[in-house]
Amino acid sequence: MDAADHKHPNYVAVWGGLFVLTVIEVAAVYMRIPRHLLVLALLLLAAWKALLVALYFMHLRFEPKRLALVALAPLPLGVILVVAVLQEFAKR
Amino acid sequence: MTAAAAPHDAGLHAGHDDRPWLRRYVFSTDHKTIGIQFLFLSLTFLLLGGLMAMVIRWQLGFPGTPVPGGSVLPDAMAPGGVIRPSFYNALVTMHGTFMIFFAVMPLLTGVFANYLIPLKIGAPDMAFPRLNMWSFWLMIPAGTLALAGFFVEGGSAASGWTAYAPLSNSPLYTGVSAGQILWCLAIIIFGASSLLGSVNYIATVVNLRAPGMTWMRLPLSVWALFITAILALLAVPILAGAIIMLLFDQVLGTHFYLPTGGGQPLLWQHLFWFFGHPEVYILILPAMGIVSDVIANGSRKPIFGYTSMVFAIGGIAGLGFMVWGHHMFVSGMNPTLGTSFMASTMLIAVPTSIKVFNWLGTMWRGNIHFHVPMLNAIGFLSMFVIGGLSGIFMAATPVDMYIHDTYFIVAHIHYVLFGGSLFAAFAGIYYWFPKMFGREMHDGLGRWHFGLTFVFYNLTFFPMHLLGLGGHMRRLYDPTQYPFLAPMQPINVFVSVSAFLLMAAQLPFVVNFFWSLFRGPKAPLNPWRDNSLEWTVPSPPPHGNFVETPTVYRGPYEYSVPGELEDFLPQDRPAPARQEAH
Amino acid sequence: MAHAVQPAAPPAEEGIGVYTQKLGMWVFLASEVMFFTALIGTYIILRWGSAESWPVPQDILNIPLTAFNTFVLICSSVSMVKAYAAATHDDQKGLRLWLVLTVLAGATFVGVQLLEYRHLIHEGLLPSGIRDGSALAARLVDSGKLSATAAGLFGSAFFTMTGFHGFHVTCGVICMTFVTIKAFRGGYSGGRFHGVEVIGLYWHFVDLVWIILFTIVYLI
Amino acid sequence: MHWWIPTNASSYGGDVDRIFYIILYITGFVFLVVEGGLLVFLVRYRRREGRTAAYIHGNNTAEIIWTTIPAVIVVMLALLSQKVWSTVKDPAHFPADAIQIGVHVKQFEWQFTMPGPDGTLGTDDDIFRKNELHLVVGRNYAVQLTSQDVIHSFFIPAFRLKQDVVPGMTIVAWFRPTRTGAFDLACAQLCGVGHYRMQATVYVHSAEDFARWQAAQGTPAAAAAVATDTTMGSMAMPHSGGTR
Repeated sequence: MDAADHKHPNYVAVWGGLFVLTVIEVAAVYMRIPRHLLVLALLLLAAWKALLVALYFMHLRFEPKRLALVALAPLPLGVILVVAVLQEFAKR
Repeated sequence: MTAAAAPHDAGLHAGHDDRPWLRRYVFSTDHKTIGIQFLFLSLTFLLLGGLMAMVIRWQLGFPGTPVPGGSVLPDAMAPGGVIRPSFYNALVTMHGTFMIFFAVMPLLTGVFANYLIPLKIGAPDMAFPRLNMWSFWLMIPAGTLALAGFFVEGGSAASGWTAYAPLSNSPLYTGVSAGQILWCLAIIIFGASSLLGSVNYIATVVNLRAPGMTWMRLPLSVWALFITAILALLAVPILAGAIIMLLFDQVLGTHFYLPTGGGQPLLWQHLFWFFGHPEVYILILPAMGIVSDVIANGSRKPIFGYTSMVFAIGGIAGLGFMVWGHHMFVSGMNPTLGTSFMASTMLIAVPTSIKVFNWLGTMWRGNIHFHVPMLNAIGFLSMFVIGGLSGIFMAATPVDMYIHDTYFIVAHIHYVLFGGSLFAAFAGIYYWFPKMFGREMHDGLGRWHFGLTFVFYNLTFFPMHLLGLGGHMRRLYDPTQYPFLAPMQPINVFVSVSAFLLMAAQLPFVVNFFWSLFRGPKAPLNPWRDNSLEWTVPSPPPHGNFVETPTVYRGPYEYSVPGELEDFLPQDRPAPARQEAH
Repeated sequence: MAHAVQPAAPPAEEGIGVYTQKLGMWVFLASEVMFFTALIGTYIILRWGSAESWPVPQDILNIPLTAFNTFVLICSSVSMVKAYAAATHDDQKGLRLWLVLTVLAGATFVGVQLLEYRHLIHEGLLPSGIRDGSALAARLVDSGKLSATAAGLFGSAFFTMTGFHGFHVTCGVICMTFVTIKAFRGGYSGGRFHGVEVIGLYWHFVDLVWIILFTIVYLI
Repeated sequence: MHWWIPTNASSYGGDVDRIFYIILYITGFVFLVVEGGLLVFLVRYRRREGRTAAYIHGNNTAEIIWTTIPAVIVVMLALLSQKVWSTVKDPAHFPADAIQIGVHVKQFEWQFTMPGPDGTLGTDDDIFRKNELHLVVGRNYAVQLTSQDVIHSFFIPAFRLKQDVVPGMTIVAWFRPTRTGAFDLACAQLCGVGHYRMQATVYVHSAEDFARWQAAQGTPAAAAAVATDTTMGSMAMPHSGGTR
């Protein structure tokens, strides 16, 4: 847990990545892309950005795997909730 | 690593205690003091909730007649002592709210998680003692706000503890406005308290275990409390989110659950039960953990199948997030979804039966000491079996179609929450009272309390199954209104009288508790000859718990080890001359 | 411990391998994920479950302004992580500079969001729906583009989700101000960087939530 | 005085009861085994001087057995339930020849719109009744449940049917009465102050009786007048008990 342990990736590069992805996202909205393709692309881009933040800014990449488990544990539950309830309302 | 990663109070160790009075007894950050504060708080709310139940039972047994002593109630609640329907609905709502959020949950997690986790894993205190203090002190405004509902215009929340929208959305439907808002605020603050507690319990168990206290050497009570904390951590925020939206529907005019504005009433039920079912396990898992400890101790035998007990707790918790729809079989939900929820619900019977059979296996060929905690643990086991089996009726969708929202459900939840959680809580209180207060409780009074409670408890709640099978709806102000229910009124009278006696049967406990608190004989270090670490420190343990961080050599259930002089082998005793048999 | 030669006591388990405050923050964030699941999930469910046609966000919201705000928040994340890097290198000057920038960026985000709210409310979008006779009502409802019901739901969900995110940013700015004050007093000198790292985790999480919210509420 | 499930009066009620009894026998057996075993252990292994408890940590075979048996039983129960469940609730299995009935509920009142002699709902000869539903024995009925305010629940104990009525949704439930007589219909979901008196009566007539009743109804206006008359009967009128 000493200073030697701290890995500092190139934060400015990550920032550049986030910036570019955001620009692509906003630009995509104003382009004529089929709706379902647009939604899929936007979700993927958002997931990519979120992953960049989690892995580099929040250092998940450099933490023990078990800590990543703490972070990931709630996600399947959220998916279960939303998918099940969507099924309910989509039927009507 | 324990000492290195110690909580904020660096250098905290037993023996030196120069905290001023206020920091010591009121705004204390000591997990033991906080645990005891939670004990008094939850027992107070337990009493309040119980009194409400008495009034409810009076109305059901003797509808339309004045409650004895009810003339003190204001006219808005009970003119001339006769309960108004609106007050009845408020009582039903607040009985559930108090019992679940302010009595049983703090009793099991607040008291036992706080008091036991650090002591049992060999830590000086919680990971975040100051947050822990806040966790307790947030409960005071939460409870006060909930209680305040009774004294505002329109009375307290009256849409059930489940607060089904849109009934709970608008004063148009219930006549309650401020009361419902206060209820929402109270539960949101309660959620914050629960969150602080959960973060603490999880971080403490993960990072503050003493050397040698491996995961598979944790007492099952700690395992259960740990997994409960995870459940609360992930489930309570969903409730907070749902209630915030409910609150906004009332005060900001949003339309989340209001069909007139395009909202979805069933959305509330999904969110509520997505929290609500894990909540049920939050209320029962710690009880299972406590009972596991007590049964192994009382039987003087290692717990049967420790590993599968741990996995069963985990399995119940995991399944708990996938079964919420079984509360909504008749809600108008998609029938296909209902089928999947029935399947997942049925599966819960598997880990549950593992636990029950393993407890029986623990007693098998034991040397059973019927001390008072053990009696209560046996009470838990026998009653939980009934509660568990009656659950299968509800899991079967066609049968649920008939018994849903009837007294069968009421019987089931009370078999699980009273027969289960409360008997376990009593077992825990009797078991750890000597450690908490340094004095022993009176044995005879304890036996009377258990015996009377066990008898009247069954006389109160078992007939409710019959009422439910007769079709008796729950939350019904006056059952004699219905031609098909009126013939069953004698059962209602019987249940009510039993309930009053059940309440009276708690008197020995109250007397015992307070008498022992001040006059009980001095408790020895380890009255139950238990292996766990809390019994190696003085009763009550000093601030900082352990003078020297203990080292753990074995699991907590090494009773009757062949070749040992005594029938127990504490976790921190260096290994005996011979190798551990495994 | 004369008996330590016995094999019965293995070395202490290392816990999870991170210090307790960091673990605590991660556990807390797991809970926050569930909280935002409730809100974002509700939005998704109401939108897909809604019988009426849902408003196109661009018709109501100011996308370029919010894109700028997103940029500000991303910048604040970088400055935060820079502050943390400075703290681990015991670079006090850098730490203070980056923390101040982070607080400013956070405050800017909240400020812009408040301006956006003021504008939207002025236009006629309220948590309870679209105000009758407002500019927005004239543009959308009266011209038959949108039913008032769907617009009402949109207002409910929009203000609740972004409002709770804004509340989290505000809490972050307040905490960060305290951290900054402590940094100026030398509270993080000599390799004491835990406080900065832990608040940083919260800050990045709030940024992460915004990335999701921005996509779901403003873009899709 | 009945202390048990009321006698069944619907086509699928018998199936529901059958599953109930199967579960009752299984759980009753398990109950006896577990509680009996517990009692035997408590007596047999009670503390005695000189006895030492066995030093056993578990038994994998035993645990596998008592994991598998409940698993098999519950899977069986789930399969058994599934069939009845889809018969009752799955719209794909609703009988095609069902007579449609409109059920609109609002706080503390059931409003039934029954088709008149032409047999179709939504025509001029519809018969409207409050808190009173008239059916012919042996016919299939589909009730279209709608609510004006909050969630109520359509519960006919004798039919073993319960279905919540949710505002903003039209939920259809079906049943076929198999016995004539008057049956209680109750609201099973807390719906406000008057929840306890939100009751109605279901009259199941023989075909001849029903024809006679229907003929007596005449115009909807006349029906309203008759409704007041019939509801005065002791079956459907709420007692004036409770608070005064």
